[in-house]
Amino acid sequence: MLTASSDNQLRWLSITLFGLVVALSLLPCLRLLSEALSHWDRGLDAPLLSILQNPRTWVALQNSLYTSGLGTLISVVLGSGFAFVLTLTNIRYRALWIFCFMLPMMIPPQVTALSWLQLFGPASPILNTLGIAPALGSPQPMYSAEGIALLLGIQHAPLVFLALRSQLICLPKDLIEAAQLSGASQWRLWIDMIVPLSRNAIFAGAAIAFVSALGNFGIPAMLGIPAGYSVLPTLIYQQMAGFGNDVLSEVASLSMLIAFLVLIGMLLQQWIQQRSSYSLIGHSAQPASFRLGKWRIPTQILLCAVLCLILIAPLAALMISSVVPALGVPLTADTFTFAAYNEMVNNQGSTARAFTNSLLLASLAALLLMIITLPLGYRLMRLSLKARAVIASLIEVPYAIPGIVLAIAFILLFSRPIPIINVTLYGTLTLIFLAYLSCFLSVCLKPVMSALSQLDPALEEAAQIAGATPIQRLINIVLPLISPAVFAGGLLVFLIAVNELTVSALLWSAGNETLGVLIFNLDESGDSILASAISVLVVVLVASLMALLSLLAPRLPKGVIPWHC
Amino acid sequence: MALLTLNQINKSFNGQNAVSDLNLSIEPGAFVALLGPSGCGKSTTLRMLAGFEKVSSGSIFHGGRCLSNATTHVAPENRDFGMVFQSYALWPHMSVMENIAYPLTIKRVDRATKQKRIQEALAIVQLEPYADRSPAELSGGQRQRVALARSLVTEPEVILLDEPLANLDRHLRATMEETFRTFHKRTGATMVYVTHDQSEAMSLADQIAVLKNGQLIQWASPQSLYQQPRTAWLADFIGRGSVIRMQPSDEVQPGRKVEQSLIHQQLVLPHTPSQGVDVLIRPQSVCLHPSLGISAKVTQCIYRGGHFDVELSLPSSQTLLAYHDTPLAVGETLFATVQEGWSLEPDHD
Amino acid sequence: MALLTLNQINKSFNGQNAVSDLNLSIEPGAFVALLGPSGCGKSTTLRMLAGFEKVSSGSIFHGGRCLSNATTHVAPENRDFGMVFQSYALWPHMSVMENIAYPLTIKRVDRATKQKRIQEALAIVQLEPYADRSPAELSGGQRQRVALARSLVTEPEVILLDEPLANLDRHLRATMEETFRTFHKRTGATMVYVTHDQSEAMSLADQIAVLKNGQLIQWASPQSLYQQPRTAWLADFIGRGSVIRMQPSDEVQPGRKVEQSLIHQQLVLPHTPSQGVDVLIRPQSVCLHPSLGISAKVTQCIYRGGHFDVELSLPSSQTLLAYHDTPLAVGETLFATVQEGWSLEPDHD
Amino acid sequence: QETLTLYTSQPNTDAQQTVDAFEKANPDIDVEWVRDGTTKLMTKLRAELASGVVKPDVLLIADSVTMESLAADNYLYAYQSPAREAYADSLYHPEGYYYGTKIITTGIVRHKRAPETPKSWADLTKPEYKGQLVMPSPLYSGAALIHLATLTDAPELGWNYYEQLQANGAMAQGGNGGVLKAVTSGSKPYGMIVDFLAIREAAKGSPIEFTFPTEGVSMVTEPVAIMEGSKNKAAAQRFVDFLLSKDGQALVLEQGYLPAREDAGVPAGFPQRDAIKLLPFDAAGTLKSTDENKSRFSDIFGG
Ligand SMILES: Nc1ncnc2c1ncn2[C@@H]1O[C@H](COP(=O)(O)OP(=O)(O)OP(=O)(O)O)[C@@H](O)[C@H]1O
Ligand SMILES: Nc1ncnc2c1ncn2[C@@H]1O[C@H](COP(=O)(O)OP(=O)(O)OP(=O)(O)O)[C@@H](O)[C@H]1O
Ligand SMILES: [Mg+2]
Ligand SMILES: [Mg+2]
Repeated sequence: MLTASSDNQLRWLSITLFGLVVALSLLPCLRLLSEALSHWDRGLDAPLLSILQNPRTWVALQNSLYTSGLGTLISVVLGSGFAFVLTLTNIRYRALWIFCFMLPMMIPPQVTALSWLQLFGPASPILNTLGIAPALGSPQPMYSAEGIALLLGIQHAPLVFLALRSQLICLPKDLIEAAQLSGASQWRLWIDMIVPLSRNAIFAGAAIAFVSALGNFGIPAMLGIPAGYSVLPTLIYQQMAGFGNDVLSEVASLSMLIAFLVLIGMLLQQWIQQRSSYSLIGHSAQPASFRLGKWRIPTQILLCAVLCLILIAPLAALMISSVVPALGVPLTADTFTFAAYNEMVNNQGSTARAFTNSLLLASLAALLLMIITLPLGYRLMRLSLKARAVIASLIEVPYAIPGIVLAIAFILLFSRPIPIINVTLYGTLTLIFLAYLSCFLSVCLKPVMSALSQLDPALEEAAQIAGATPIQRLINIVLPLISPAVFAGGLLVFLIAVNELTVSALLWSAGNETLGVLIFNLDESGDSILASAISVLVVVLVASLMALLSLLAPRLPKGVIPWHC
Repeated sequence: MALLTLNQINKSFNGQNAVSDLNLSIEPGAFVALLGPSGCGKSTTLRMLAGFEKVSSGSIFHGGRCLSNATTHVAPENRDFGMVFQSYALWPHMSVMENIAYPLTIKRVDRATKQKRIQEALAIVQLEPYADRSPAELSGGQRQRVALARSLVTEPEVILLDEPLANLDRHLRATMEETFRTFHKRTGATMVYVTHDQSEAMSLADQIAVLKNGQLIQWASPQSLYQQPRTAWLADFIGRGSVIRMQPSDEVQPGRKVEQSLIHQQLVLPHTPSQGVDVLIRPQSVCLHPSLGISAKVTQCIYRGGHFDVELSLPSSQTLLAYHDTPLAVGETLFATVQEGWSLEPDHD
Repeated sequence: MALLTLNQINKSFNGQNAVSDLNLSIEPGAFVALLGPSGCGKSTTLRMLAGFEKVSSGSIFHGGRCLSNATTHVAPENRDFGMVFQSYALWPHMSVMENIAYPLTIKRVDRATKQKRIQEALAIVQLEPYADRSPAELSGGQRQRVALARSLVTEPEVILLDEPLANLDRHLRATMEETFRTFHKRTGATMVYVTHDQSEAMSLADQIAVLKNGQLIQWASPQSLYQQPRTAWLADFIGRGSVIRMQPSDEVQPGRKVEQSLIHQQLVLPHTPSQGVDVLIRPQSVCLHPSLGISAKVTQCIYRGGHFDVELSLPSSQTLLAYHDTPLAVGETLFATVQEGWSLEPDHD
Repeated sequence: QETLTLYTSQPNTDAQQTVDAFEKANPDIDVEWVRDGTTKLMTKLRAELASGVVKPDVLLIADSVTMESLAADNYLYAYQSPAREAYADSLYHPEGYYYGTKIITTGIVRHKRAPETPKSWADLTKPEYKGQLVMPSPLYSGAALIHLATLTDAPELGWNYYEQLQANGAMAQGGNGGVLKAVTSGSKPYGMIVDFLAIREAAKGSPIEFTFPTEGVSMVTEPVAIMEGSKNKAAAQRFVDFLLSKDGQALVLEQGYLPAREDAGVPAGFPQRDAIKLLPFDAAGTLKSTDENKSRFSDIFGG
């Protein structure tokens, strides 16, 4: 009797979850695949083949791999550096640092790029005052593959940071102590113990960063087009900008190429990770912590400098450009105006709608994904290594392919009423919501999986022997232990989704605009000042929401709110 | 209350056998110890009983119910057993009290009973003042006691204990042993107790299974294990003593008691038979005397808290272990009588 | 090689004292045991020695070098100590071999020596076949042995061992104890050994510090600890025995040996003084005799692998513990002589 | 109440004004509109068409080449609007598939602090402009592609002109918005850009200046068209008629664009109509040479 019900619970859970994964991840991918494979009858002229024959595809592929690879490296260095310092050391104002490090994700990368171009360009106010500004029109080092990689790296560093942090806060102290006693210097401790012990999380973070970089359009569009440097997402956009009628199949084919890359990359990652997987034993020990000693001040200065570059400078640029009357007008006491804010607030309709829509979509997606990924990750961990690797990689694909292509897949799938239930989702917020779920599932799942893989199985076994059913164990034991990872996943989703542009751009319709779409449309139609004003409002709003979350912290397990320590 | 049987159990990890051809039949309400050296497969056996490891072959029955075999596997949560883990496996996110309360919560025990049971369990392991601490703030032994309390609190039908007292001092250990005894008497639960400590096994269990390299060496009561061990290795593992080599005869054969006179006959001979039967002599059957018995030379004398271990060299150049209350000078010659011996099977491995 | 001194050490966690006013002075090359019940502060003391916990007050010196006091704190990696952790603290991402090799790698020991040392260490703990396993694939005792090998492999000047043998069987334990002894002899390292097991402490250590509730109860050699314990609690903790109450007199005073005649005088009296001095009588000083001594009634007789524990009730209604080789019937009356006793201080707590 | 669905690439505020004005004039019709860049809008539309759904009734998008491609695939409905009399032949499709509603030209913008004042396209190849020019990339922007096709078809410019631009360090940005930012912020002092963006921003006080080059300018006409699959053709026709009407064109003028209707006057900041020389343009031909133009451009500029 008991057996049956608990087995049923399991079966029910598995079937629902895998059904969901299929619906969310596999369906759009399959639809794109069928689109890519269309027109086979045309032989060598078939879209997929003509794409594969085009040398520009391969150049873009190479470029994509280079920029994403380098970008990932930068993200890992930056993100893990911050995670290590902010989680494991006795640095002061830790909460503030963490809080600030989350925010660069909220600033559109184009803004960061532009602010840097201005900061180090001919018109730079700072460099001009110092008299070392480059001549008008002199070449900009940012317009290059490395420039793209740098920006990608910065943009995605918080992904690595959050994925890693949730792991580091349960790093058992005694393992570190044992190494200290062996005489390992601080440096060796990092290299030999902390990095390998948090390797799963670093891999997970690197994987999200890589996949994000691979699918990113905004940064290569900003910095790559002027340099004549194309990557797969910009190539896809090129394809769309034509007037041809094979657009969809070509775009789908290119996306399948990205999907293919991701699958290979993820399988590789899983393979490396599984060959050396281990779980921690015990967990009862205190978490580790280091003293910085005389390095405290220099470290703080370094952090401050980095934050200035990636947060303060772009944010300042954004603020300045939101309070001038027109582009290019220098900010003085005379020119200062709140007109843009006025306009946005008075033009309430779409602004308020966009805010509500985006906040609603982002928080619901984050919440639902947090709820889904826990049992999903838990079930995945129980599959055979191979099955797990394949499923986990498939989940990755929707996030990796550029959002606009995912949106195409959703249009193709949902523009007609859904058979049987006869409901049209197209043109509703629900469809954008579904697309978000599909897109961000992997973002949320990664940290959860890495946390699960390090859990001591005995902790769950102890609950099992107490008679707890899988669901009870999941809620009472597994969830509290990995809640920092779950919440980190949710937070990542929220931060990415609240500004999300490309998916919603194609799926929106009147009344369903999102913040990303609103800002982009304003920007594109030349109303950059209004766009800046909204961007500033978004940053302020999200920051205050995050601050509000701190109020919840005392009721949540330790480590759940990253900036509350 | 039902019989717990293990039939021809095998378990291998990556092709290496951890448990081989194990047969045990544990009476309902029995107190059974699994004893053996480190790495012999005790924990693995226990984990198969609990259901955390599947059997590679063989089957486990509880009464008429098949718990595990090649095709069936009842999940641990459906076996209704209790267990203490060797690594404690305390939930770090719960306080001591919550750790202990969890199994009761799962069983939906009502509030009042729950409170009562928790208090009792805390009292048993003497951790009342620590109820609100988190496991990370406890000493090693305190953690072990929490794990113990957690396993007893629901009073399951079968309790599996994996070295539950390894980190406790002799005193607390005695108290806990007493707790186990009374608990066992009161609830009539079947208890399977893994330990590496023969004296613990001896004083607690009705029946002891001694394992070595995954194989069952002997399955017997404590007294017969001590007095009539099957092999020399077992004799040595279970208690102290010396083994002498004797000429086989009708009376000197594996599995037989050997009389004083026969032993003395052998020991006064100036040489040891190169082949023969091994006979175990426990130090308690060796009496030292200033003038009576076989002459023996003291080769070592070590203080062991309360008595001295005396190693004696005999005319046959065999050695004997004896106990003595006062120190003896190394090199001193005195006389020994051996009251009885036990002939052993040869070891196979 | 230098003296290790702890001066007035205090350590509190969240306001609760784990160690109070501890003074110890450990000779270079000594083998010292910290003994005490669970939660008494042994691990905490060891961790302060290693440098993982700061002292709340007091100071620790190694030779002339101050390791810890209110202002200074030498980091653990600069103390050059070895340690076995109670939780083993094996690095899960390294194989057994790599775990053991790591301290050597850090010390930049050359390749050949390193290989040799690792092989030696593996041999000492009898884990050669397991060199390439990961810690998760080992049994509890095997993990403990890896931790042990790792701490010994660099031959540091001071080795701290936190219950290093708790999960090993008696046999392996004896082997390991022997290993400690030879290692200690060979390297002359100072060894500080935490254990809850008095017989382990007794047989290994030159000096034993007994702790209780964070306080030092006695600091003495094993023999004098057994024979001349300071308090009744300690007497009980260290070994078995009975405590009888005697009328104080010039000869019966805390810290003095009590003669047979005095004890017999007291024990034949029909009543016990309500106030008086507690006198410890170890079971070894009690001899049972069919006709000689104080008449006594057997109230309990338990088999303890090799001998029987006999509890005797005396005319003064006090009880005595004795050992006997053969079982005695409960209720039987016989005679006992007590060879000597030791008067104890009253316990304060 | 009828509903009409409009897909448009007009800027947000303009789209809103257009819809408001139409609804005011036709209270019985409710307009639902979707705005996005032409590229995304077309992608969306293509995806919808591929799954057999026709969402919009009316399209109002930047260029006629796109319309031409839709017409070729039979997605457009031919409607002979009575208002076409007032328009030049080149501004609408002879069979009535689409009608241009305004004229958006691409010219030259300069930062006011820039040392030179370019008068013609040819000026931009001079050494003084080395590394100083920014332009939208035809690989990513439909309007820029038309601009490319127009200039390369002009006998005095041709492909040779683009090669010279490349040699002179001209930089291609993603779109017109990017060009505007680059020039206003001073990171590149000169740019190729659509007229209204620059003229409007300059009117707000931005330190920039727009020039119609002497050789002539390329143009897009922001045509309006009715979808073949539209379920509400009557309302759609009323929408087209409204845009082409005097009132509709007055609104265009008010928004700061050059209306397509010749009798409608010019907005502030623009020179007189006859002072603007339009280069000849063939939508159908451009459609055919699209791929060739793109790959030739990317051979020259990379990407
Ligand atoms: N991190 C901590 N926070 C709070 N209390 C602690 C902490 N660590 C230890 N204690 C407490 O300090 C006391 C001494 O602990 P310690 O670990 O030294 O005991 P121990 O003698 O090693 O015991 P055992 O034999 O059980 O390991 C215990 O009561 C324990 O609960
Ligand atoms: N997960 C595993 N993978 C591979 N081998 C394992 C695994 N678990 C245990 N073993 C091996 O199986 C054998 C038996 O292990 P088990 O844990 O049952 O020993 P044990 O009798 O409990 O020993 P101890 O007293 O040291 O805890 C050991 O040699 C061990 O190395
Ligand atoms: Mg074990
Ligand atoms: Mg301890």
